Amino acid sequence: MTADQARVLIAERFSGAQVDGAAPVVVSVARDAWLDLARFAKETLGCRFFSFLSAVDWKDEGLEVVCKVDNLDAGLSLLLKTRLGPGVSACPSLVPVYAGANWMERECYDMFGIAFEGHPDLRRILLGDDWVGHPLLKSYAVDTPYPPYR
Amino acid sequence: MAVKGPNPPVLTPVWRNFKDLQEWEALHQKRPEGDKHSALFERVTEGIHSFPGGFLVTTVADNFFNWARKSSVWPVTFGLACCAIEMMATFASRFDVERLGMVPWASPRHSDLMIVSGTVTIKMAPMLTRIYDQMPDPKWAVSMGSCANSGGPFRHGYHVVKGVDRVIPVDVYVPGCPPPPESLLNGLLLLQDQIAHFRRTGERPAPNPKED
Amino acid sequence: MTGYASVVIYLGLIVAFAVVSLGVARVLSPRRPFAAKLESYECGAQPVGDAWVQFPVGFYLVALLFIVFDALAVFLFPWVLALRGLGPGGVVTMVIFLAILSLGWFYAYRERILEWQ
Amino acid sequence: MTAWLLPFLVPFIVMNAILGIVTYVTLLERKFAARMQSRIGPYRVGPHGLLQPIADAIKLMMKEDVVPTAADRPIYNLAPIVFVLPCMFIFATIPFAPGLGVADLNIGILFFLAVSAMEIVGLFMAGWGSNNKYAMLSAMRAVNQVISYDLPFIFSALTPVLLAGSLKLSDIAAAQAGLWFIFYPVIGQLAFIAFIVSTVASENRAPFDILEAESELVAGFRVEYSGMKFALIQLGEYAHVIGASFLGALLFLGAWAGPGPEWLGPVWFLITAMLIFLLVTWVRWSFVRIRVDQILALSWKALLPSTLLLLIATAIVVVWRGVPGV
Amino acid sequence: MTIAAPRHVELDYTGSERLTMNMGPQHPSAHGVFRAILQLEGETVVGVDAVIGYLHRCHEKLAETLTYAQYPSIASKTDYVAAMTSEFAYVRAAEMIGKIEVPKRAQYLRVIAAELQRVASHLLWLGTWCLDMGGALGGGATIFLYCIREREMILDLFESLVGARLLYGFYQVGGVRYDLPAGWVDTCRQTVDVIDTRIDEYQRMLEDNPFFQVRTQGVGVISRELAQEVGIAGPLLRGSGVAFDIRRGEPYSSYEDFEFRVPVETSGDCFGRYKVRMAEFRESLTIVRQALDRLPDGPISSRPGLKSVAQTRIPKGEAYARVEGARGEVGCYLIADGSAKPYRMKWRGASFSNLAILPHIIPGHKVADVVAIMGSVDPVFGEVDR
Repeated sequence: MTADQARVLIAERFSGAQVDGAAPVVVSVARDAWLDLARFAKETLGCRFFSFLSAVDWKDEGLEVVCKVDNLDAGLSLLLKTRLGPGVSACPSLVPVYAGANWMERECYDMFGIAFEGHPDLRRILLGDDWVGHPLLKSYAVDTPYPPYR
Repeated sequence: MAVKGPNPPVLTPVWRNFKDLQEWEALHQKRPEGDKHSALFERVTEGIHSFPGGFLVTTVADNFFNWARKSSVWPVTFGLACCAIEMMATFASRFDVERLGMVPWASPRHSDLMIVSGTVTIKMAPMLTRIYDQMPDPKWAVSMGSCANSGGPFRHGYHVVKGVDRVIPVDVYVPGCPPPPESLLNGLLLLQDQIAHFRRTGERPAPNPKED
Repeated sequence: MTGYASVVIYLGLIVAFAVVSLGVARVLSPRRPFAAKLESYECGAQPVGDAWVQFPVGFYLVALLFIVFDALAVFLFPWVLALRGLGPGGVVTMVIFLAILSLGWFYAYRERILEWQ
Repeated sequence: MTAWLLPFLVPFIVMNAILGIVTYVTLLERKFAARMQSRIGPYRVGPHGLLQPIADAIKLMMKEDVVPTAADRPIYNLAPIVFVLPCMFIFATIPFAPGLGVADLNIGILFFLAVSAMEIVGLFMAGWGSNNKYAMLSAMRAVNQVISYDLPFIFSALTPVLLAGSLKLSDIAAAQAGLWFIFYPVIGQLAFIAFIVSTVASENRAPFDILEAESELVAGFRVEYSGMKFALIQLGEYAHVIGASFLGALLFLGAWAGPGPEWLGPVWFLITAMLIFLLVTWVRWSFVRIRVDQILALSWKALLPSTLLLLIATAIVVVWRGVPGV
Repeated sequence: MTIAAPRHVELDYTGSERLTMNMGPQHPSAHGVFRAILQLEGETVVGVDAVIGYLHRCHEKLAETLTYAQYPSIASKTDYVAAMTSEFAYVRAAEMIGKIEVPKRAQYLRVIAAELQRVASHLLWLGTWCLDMGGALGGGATIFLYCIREREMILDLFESLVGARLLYGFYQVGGVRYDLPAGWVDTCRQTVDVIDTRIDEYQRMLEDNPFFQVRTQGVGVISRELAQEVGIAGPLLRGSGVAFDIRRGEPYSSYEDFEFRVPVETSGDCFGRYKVRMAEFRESLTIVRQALDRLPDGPISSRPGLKSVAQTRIPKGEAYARVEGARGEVGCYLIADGSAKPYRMKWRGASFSNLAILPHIIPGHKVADVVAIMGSVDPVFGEVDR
């Protein structure tokens, strides 16, 4: 499975996907196809290695969820992306496909406030349970005080 | 017969109940006087001291007790971050704090000293306070590294306590990021010096000047 | 019986030592308890639940086995003393006794009590 | 006039001597361990760190004594005393030289083994009374371990008794005047190994120190103890180890039998006991700890049957061959 | 006479009650500030809830406020045990976006630093792991102190190279910051030889020890599938039978020039991970030797004397750079918006993913095994919590 073959396969299967890049192959899909894309990557493309999942806050354009998976045997890397759209903070969870998405999605929820639908145990992971706000959003200042510790 | 119920929960102070930040910080900075002996012993020594020539007895006894205290300062093994690695190096063969009679213990109940080695975060601060509280008196704290002194390079982070002295009273500040073992050893020697002067001034000496 | 008198005195001295040292420590040491200090230590976190819980039965099976062999030890002491007088007969008797007891051991072995989960 | 004083004087001297030995044995162990680990060990408190144990003791005496709210107060407060009692009481029957000791009872070794096993009572009281989860788990492990290793300990200690034909400790020592029991062919060495293993285990020393496994249970049953109570528990533990070392030296290394004039006997005894202590310490600082179920399996599956077989073999040898050197 | 309300007690078939026990954050074997809430039935762990975040130092947010020249020295505080490799990931990501050339000598120096750092990190792992299993008051402490002794030798090398002992700031965008001081190469060769012999010593001390074997063999088995799905990396992944090493699979910084072996064990237990790491010691030392032999001359940076903010500007773009750290894949996902600071940085800490395996493998083991498994995972909490 080379990058070119993967590109062709993805383009066949997901009509709305934007595919570019070689290492890693960057695939952008709509939010609805997110879970399908992950399942396709795992089962058809053999990308069983789950590297990381995170998000990017594009200010007015809304949040983007980014996930990287690898096929270690073939040396194929996929960078999966989906735009949630402005004001949307819900996304399908990848936990049914990749067990490793569990903590990554919890972190993502913690930092960006993205509610992953279908996550078994979605709660804050790095910050305390009583924390207010989601720090990695661009609207959150880095030195936001937390009284009384400042 | 009475069945003992589950452990009574301890209410930790909630910052919202405080008037302002100064009051909250004062809560942790408070160092009660006379945390050395029992009240009875204090009275007896006061009595001896007031006799003519009694100061000889009390001074000698005081020096002896302070010598014992400073000669066996047992730190609690409590690593937070990067500085913990240097703290481990200080405990290890090359620097070997056991020469000074320091033995790291795992339980705070057996320890006299807490070396706060690393960044204190807001999630960690209550835990740290509790461990410090659970150490029996008399006890000391060394703030190791810039992060513990003031927040260091992470000072502007939203989740970082800007100096451990906002949560617990600190006796010695060791600057550096991270302080090399030599520096920490110097801090521990400074602490021993402070312990040796535990009584004569009547109160604990002020901590050494803080450098970020 | 004089031997036992000094043993009792020795016991008394140890108790006195322990009590006196605790008493001296009580005089010398400060006492400033407050709620957080008196909380049970649990690595800095607040304790969840109680420590006094029921333990698995596996713990007690070992105790049962111990009692069996401790009884054996009780018989061994006089046997050790009297062995020279008893001669080979004493050894044979004890071997038979041991063989019977070790049946219990084999049973425990087979039932995997000795695995101790 | 001194006749009535003697029963008081001797125990008093013995107790203080033991306290002194135990205090300095901690320093010995720290120095020894430091050398093994290419360190120096206590050095700055007094010349070569010689005043270190005194400083530690005084400091612990001046530490606050914390009684947790959750603890069962009477049991918690009583536990250190109950713990230290048997640990120091075991010295009652050990003769340090012919006729020098608290009491040379004719059931000496039985007394030693019985008192030694009582340590577990104080230990369990400490664990239960603290009402702390680590302490509780530790106490449960301790009970299991101590009762498991008590039997091999007894059986391996009985082997020299069988060779000597007496329970009286001074008789056992005297029986080795010709040949130390450790040099008795095959049996002596095997019994000694079994004795050392079960000593290490029943004194809860590493690698069998699962009950104070600080990487799992922080400090085990004494996690809540501070100040003088903690000092008493530490004292008891070391006293117990020293007591077992003295017993080992007496059973296998010929007690006071050594070259030189007779008054050197106690010195030889002390040296051989310290040798056993250092052996135990050497083991302690060299091995990783094994798991609780493996420890129990080692006792029940290997040590118990083998010590019993060894005892029977010794009995056969004694009956058929007689004992040399007696 | 007061009788407390009867407690609600859940009993299972063995008649044991569940004990909820905290392990950490201040725990001798927590390796930092980790808190595991264990559900125990007797000695057996039936449930584990890992609580992390006690060292969350806002790295990703801070990275958005610091320039490309400033951040590498902060990046070293993520994985503070292997600071060199974590700087490496960030620097490499910036270089990938800016398409910045790195001189050959700088690449070799990077390799030398990274491999020495791997050895130092593994030494600390071996020490702390044995400390966990052997106890601070037992044999573990001895081997811990031996390992720290050897680690100090490497730290001395770093100190003479950079001036710092633990956190370096050696890497910078376009190359490295300092060239080798005089005599460094010889000292390094001697150190490497000494460590090589000492590792043999440890291997004999541990592998010939039956206690060590029973504690590690068959404990904490991670299957090949689970390992990939959770995304654990580095020695853990190779210990589970997946022969993947970024240095081999996706060579960077001239790793293709060196000959080395990727050790793989199929057992997936603690002993397998131990074997992999012990082999990695040797491979790293081999790489250091090769790099010292073939060290080319030339400049050490394509952007020497990096001073002004303008020099740190990097064009718009995004990249994911990964390096093989001591704990596995250390990745840095960087989005640049053309200014002097990144728009977004995602740090893929190897320890974070490695630690996520714990809830999958711990239940069913004894309390003592939890400690052994934790140690064999070798997390660094700066990297977990970031």
